[in-house]
Amino acid sequence: MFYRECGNYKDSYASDMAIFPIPLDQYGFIIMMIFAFLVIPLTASDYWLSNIMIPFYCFGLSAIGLNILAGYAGQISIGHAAFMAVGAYASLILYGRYGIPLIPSILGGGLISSAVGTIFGLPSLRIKGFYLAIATLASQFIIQWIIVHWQWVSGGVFGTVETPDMQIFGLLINTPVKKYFLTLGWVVVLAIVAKNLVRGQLGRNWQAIRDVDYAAEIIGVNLYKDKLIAFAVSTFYAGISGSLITFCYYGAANIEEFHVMVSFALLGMIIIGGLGTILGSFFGAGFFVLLPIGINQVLGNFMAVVPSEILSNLEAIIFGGLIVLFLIVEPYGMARLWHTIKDKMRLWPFPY
Amino acid sequence: MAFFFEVLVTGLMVGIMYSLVALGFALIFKASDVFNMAQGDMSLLAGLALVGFLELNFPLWLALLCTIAIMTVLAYGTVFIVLKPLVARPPIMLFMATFGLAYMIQGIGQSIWGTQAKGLNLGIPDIPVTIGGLFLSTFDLTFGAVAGILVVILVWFFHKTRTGRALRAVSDDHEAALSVGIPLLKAWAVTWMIAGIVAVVAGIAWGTRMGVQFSISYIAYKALPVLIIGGLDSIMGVIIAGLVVGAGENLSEVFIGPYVGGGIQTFFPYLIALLVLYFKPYGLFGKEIIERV
Amino acid sequence: MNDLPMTFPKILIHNAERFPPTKAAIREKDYGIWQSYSWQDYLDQARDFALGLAALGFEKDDKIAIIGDNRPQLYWGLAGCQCLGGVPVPLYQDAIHKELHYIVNHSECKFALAEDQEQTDKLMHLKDEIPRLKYIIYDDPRGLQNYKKDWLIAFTDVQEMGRKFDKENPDYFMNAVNDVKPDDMSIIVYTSGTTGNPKGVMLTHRKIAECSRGFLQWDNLDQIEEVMAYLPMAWIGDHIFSYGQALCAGFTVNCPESTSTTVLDQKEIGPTHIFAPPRIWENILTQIMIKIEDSAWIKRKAFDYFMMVASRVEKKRIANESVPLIDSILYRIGDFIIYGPLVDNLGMSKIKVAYTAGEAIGPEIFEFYRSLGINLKQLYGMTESTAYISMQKDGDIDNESVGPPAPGVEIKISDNGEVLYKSPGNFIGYFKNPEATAETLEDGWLHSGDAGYMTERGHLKIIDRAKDVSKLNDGTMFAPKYIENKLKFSPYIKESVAHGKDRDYVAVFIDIDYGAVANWAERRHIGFTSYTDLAQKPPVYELIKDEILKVNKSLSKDPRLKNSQIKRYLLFHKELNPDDGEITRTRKVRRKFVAEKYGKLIEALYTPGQENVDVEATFTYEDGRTTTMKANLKVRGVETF
Amino acid sequence: MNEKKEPILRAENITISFGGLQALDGVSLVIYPGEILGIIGPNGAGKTTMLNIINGFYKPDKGRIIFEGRERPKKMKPDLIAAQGIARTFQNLALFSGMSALGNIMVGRTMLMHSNIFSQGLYWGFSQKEEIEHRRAAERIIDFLQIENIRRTPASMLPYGLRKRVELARALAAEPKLLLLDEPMAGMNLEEKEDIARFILDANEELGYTIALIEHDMGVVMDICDRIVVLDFGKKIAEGTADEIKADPKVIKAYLGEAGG
Repeated sequence: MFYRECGNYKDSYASDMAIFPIPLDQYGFIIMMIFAFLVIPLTASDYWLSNIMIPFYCFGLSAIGLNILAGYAGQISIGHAAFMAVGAYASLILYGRYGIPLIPSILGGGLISSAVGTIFGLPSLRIKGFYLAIATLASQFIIQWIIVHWQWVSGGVFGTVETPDMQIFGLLINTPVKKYFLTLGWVVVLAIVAKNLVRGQLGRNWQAIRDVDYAAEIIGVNLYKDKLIAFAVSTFYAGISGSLITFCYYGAANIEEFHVMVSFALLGMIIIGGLGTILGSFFGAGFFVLLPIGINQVLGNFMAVVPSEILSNLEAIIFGGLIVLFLIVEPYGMARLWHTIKDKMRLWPFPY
Repeated sequence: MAFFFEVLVTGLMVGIMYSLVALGFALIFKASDVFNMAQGDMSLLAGLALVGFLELNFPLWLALLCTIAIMTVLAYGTVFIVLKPLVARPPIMLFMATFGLAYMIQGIGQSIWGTQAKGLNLGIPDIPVTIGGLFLSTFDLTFGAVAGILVVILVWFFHKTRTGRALRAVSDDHEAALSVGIPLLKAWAVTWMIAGIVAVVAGIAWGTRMGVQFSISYIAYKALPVLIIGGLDSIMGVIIAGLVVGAGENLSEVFIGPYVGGGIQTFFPYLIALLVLYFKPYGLFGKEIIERV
Repeated sequence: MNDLPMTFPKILIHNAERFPPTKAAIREKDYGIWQSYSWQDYLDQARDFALGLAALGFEKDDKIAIIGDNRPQLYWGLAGCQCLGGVPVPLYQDAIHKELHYIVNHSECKFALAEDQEQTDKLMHLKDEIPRLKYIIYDDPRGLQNYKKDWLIAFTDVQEMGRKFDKENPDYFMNAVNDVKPDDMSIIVYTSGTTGNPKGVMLTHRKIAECSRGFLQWDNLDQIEEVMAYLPMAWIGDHIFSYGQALCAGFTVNCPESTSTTVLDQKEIGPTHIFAPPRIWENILTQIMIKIEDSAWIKRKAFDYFMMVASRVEKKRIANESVPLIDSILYRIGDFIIYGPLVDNLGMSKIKVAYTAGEAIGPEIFEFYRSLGINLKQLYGMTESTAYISMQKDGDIDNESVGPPAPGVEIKISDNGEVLYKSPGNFIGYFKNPEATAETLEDGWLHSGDAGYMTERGHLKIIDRAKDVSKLNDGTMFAPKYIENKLKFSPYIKESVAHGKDRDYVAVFIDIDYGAVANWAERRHIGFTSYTDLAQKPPVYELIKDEILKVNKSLSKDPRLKNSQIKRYLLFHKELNPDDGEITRTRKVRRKFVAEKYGKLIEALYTPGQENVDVEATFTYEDGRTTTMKANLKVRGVETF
Repeated sequence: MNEKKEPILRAENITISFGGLQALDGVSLVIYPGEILGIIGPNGAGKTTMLNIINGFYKPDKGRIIFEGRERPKKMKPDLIAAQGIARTFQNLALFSGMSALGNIMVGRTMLMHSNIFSQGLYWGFSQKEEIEHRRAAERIIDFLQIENIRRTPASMLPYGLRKRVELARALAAEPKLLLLDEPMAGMNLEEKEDIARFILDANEELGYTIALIEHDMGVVMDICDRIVVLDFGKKIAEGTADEIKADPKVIKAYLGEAGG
């Protein structure tokens, strides 16, 4: 209904292949950016910034990573939280122990996570499907064990490392707004990079591997290389996300925050949000972060304080129920719903 | 040397219980190509339900019966509500659906029976006995025996009874099974029910040992490496792998653990699994799939 | 105005000089994107082709047949040939062998330019029969690589020869261009004619340039316009619009990727100026109705409601009355919810001015588009007048007339009611047909063959073809076209033929719109095997009957036409087809031919009590083969008001 | 005339068995540059297996493949074989269903694209230039196979006949030296078959592709193939032009035998 596409013609491949070929989508993106960079930091409370927006962005980033691996390349991973942990601990060590500046430290966290992820991606060269899924679960337990038991990493106490004060060029990152911007900056850049990757040759190769791996190989896709790159990119995103969430949200690296249940939750996010879409990763993360708040709001009308037990159980039921519901009704998640609505709007008032 | 054997036998006893859980996975996978991530949560639910009924002062047999009834309802509900609409979809979707199911079972179970850890005491004494010069726990022995018996019964059921053979027919070839008149979904439901009963036994075994609590669902993660070592679709393979893993894990924890800081049994089975997969991508006893184009 | 160039080669050179290379002269959707060519490209392409033709021995006044879909190469070819003082003869791309043979032979073409293998094949058949035809040039080489003939040359090869020729004769091109005079013949457009063989209308550079400029001034159009070229190049409308106006104004012509993607392509371009015969507007309307029919209940209701509002508002607007506040608010809402997105989806939201021309349009159809906010206007013109006679002016529109005479045009009505005119675009004559010329052109007055009169507002109103207007036995005026156009507003009716001359009442043949009716039938689970089968289903008869009732109701409101309501009808067993000679390529009904061919059916319509009639029909396939089929048609009555 | 040329591919004494089933038994064949070779035979004769060996999906138990005069190493990976210039289509469609027709065709060009991951992530400079250049090439193929109106349609939504065509487009996009087609016309109606046959001939004559194809429709095979190889029960029983094949008693027997039972 809102779309007016008449006169939007492309006379070069560059404009035809742009991220947002439809003008209204371009405006939508610009408005979203204004919202994220101006409106939210100016209007949102500290609680919203630190407890909702920052984890939302971080989980979104992590979900993008998992989506690249599972949604695009078709390699299910159930150990993704462990790579967040690798990123978190690695960047903390780089920043806190070796005094490397913050941004390179975060980047380093991502790269180290990526290196570890590539190693754990090696089994994908031989095995696929459920066998691979279970093999990735191994990464979760092995990494968890290493972090807890290797004193050099964890500092020894229950796998917990406090974050030192954050500084960029002498600027102290100590307020929620500053942390918000630090997170947002990474997320926007990496989301665009991810979008570029998935619409380029690599992204097409991943989807080819996901859809029919033998045909991909026979048409010349190097399965080994591209699968490993998928693992590398995916765990890079997890690493950056783990590092950001530790610096800006948790305030300390704690192995319990990167439990196998988090891996599961990430998988749930990309199913609900939409497999094989970048946008869907944010939908899923947003849903996951907002769900407890939503339940709180609803139940808050009936009782003064919602017991955390009820909250977490209800959360689990709704989260699980929605995964099942989406798989049955709309296997490609909220992002597909969004696209369906968008297409309807574009064709309005016609049905096709 | 005796110590070694003690460790080995204890490991084997635990291993049987791993086999039991893994068997739940394997049964469902064989019948419906679904890899059931909710298997651990089914054990949790079973444990919670049993304790709940016992707390209501039900006699043990009634509590057991009620628990099994709940697992049956769960099995039918899962198959006819969740899986039925997904029948023709790629297996990965069914896999993910069970993962949503896991969340739901967990949430519902804990909503009804609470999240606190509860003791489950069936009156089986946990006292060390000496058999042939080895110190062993009666508790382990009891459950080792129960699990062993259940495994034998299941193998017998699937190979010797008509229903069992029918179920196997479904798993071997869906279309052929349909053509001889075996309703696919009904067969699945029966399989899920059997997996549910296996979950009850596993729930009791683990619940008695470490209390009925959330972490019971984690025993599924113990069973997973067992499953891939054995091969997803081989019942015998899973049993053998369970024993191997149980023994290997216990031995390594006792003999290697101290040198590396302990706690290696959390991931040791996975290391074995990765190693096995590297050489045998379909597990030790799994069917290799020849790709045709 | 006088110092503007008056020959198309000069206009083209002028454009190449005055427009920057960034300005697109012609675009074609090819390889997935719009490939643009500047005016300099246009000139270079035309020039290379022209010189290539020269190298092949093309001389001034030589004719070249041009056949194919609208493609830049064909327009370049047309311009190139004019640069040498040659005369292009555009042909309908769906013409069958017999028609092609007649025109190519009659126009004395030495050269032919074909779009692709399909058209080349047709021309190659002619080559053997018409020795005068020397060379066939093709644009798209696809599938032609095995046709090794020295008289069959690729467009690009001709251009290559041209570039070589240019090096050897550097002055040749400009000399040739300077040699072309404004009053030289610039094109021969064959009119299909509702009777007899096609006639070649000869037009000059000056006439086309002047008329094109007249159109542009009338609507203040200039270089920024975007138009879609998808109508047959052989139609004068396309020649004026995609060539004459485009060159004179310097605006951009867009060629669609293929016939099947025209609608999408139009949406992408968003043309500002459209020129189309009623047939196109009818088709679009049918498509809209089908799609709305298929859409959700709520959307259907919203559409119906807001179209009602729009029609109410449009009636006020046409009458130059003020719109009540509530309606104007409702119209705004409707514009946001329905009209805006709908027009946008049709690719018409950028339209400044749209014309319907070539034939009378049903007033309801006309009003429909206007009520959506599209500035659709009627234009009355003929090939013989370079399409330039009269057209509606912004702010002075009504449903029934075709507007005041265009600047420089004189109109008078002859004693027997025929419209006569003098237009700057009046043709020089029919090619090699002085008798017909003499019949049509008397003392500078051109006989339009249409019956009409001037309204009080000074607008020309066309009733029908003069020879078609007649009377029923009771003396009521009977204008078949008028009734047929009313019927065609229905999405289910594609074509109709009304009978009534010297009869007691009006009866009609109806051609159902296969797509729309099939869709309707499927929705109601009515099975059918073919067009014929579908047309003869009783529910379809009922469906059409309801549509006829609407027409009767509307006729009953006009006292002069009250008695010409439709009493009996039958649904035709096949689509009227130009290949079978029942309608022209511009889709005008050939009444005489139909009356002769289907006399038996007409008798059945006028035989009281006869409910069935057998028919035997011949189909002509594209390749000229024919087949015969038999059918039993139902004849049914309709109530009148 | 072909006999004088050096073959582009020479398969010598190919033998392979699956779990005791002898799929191919000492089959040798050659493919000459510029020709269309038809491989025919009753069901289960080993035709698809032969293609699978030629493009490296299966490794033969015995025998060797010589492509462009070089013997292929035993364990060469299929993607490297593709990189040498062998592309194919599949009997049971293997389109990437999650992608558009255009996306599928672009995957076909993967071997010809070289920008690295960093450049792709930024979508800048070389990577963008490369994308555009290959899009242009893909569009030529789209134009060639006349699938303009479906370029943005997801492969999973396409009707069967068009899927086959997109698969052909994907194979052509790789600009292979040797194109293997596994029943390109299976399951099509007459009109669609004629279209595809036309495209295959055009690809051969206009674009100069060397083609080996498996097809059941004898009429088509006889019409468009320069040479024909007949397989039966994993053995080559005949080889030659259409006329020679038609007259070969062994071929007649194999086909009649099949028809008879």
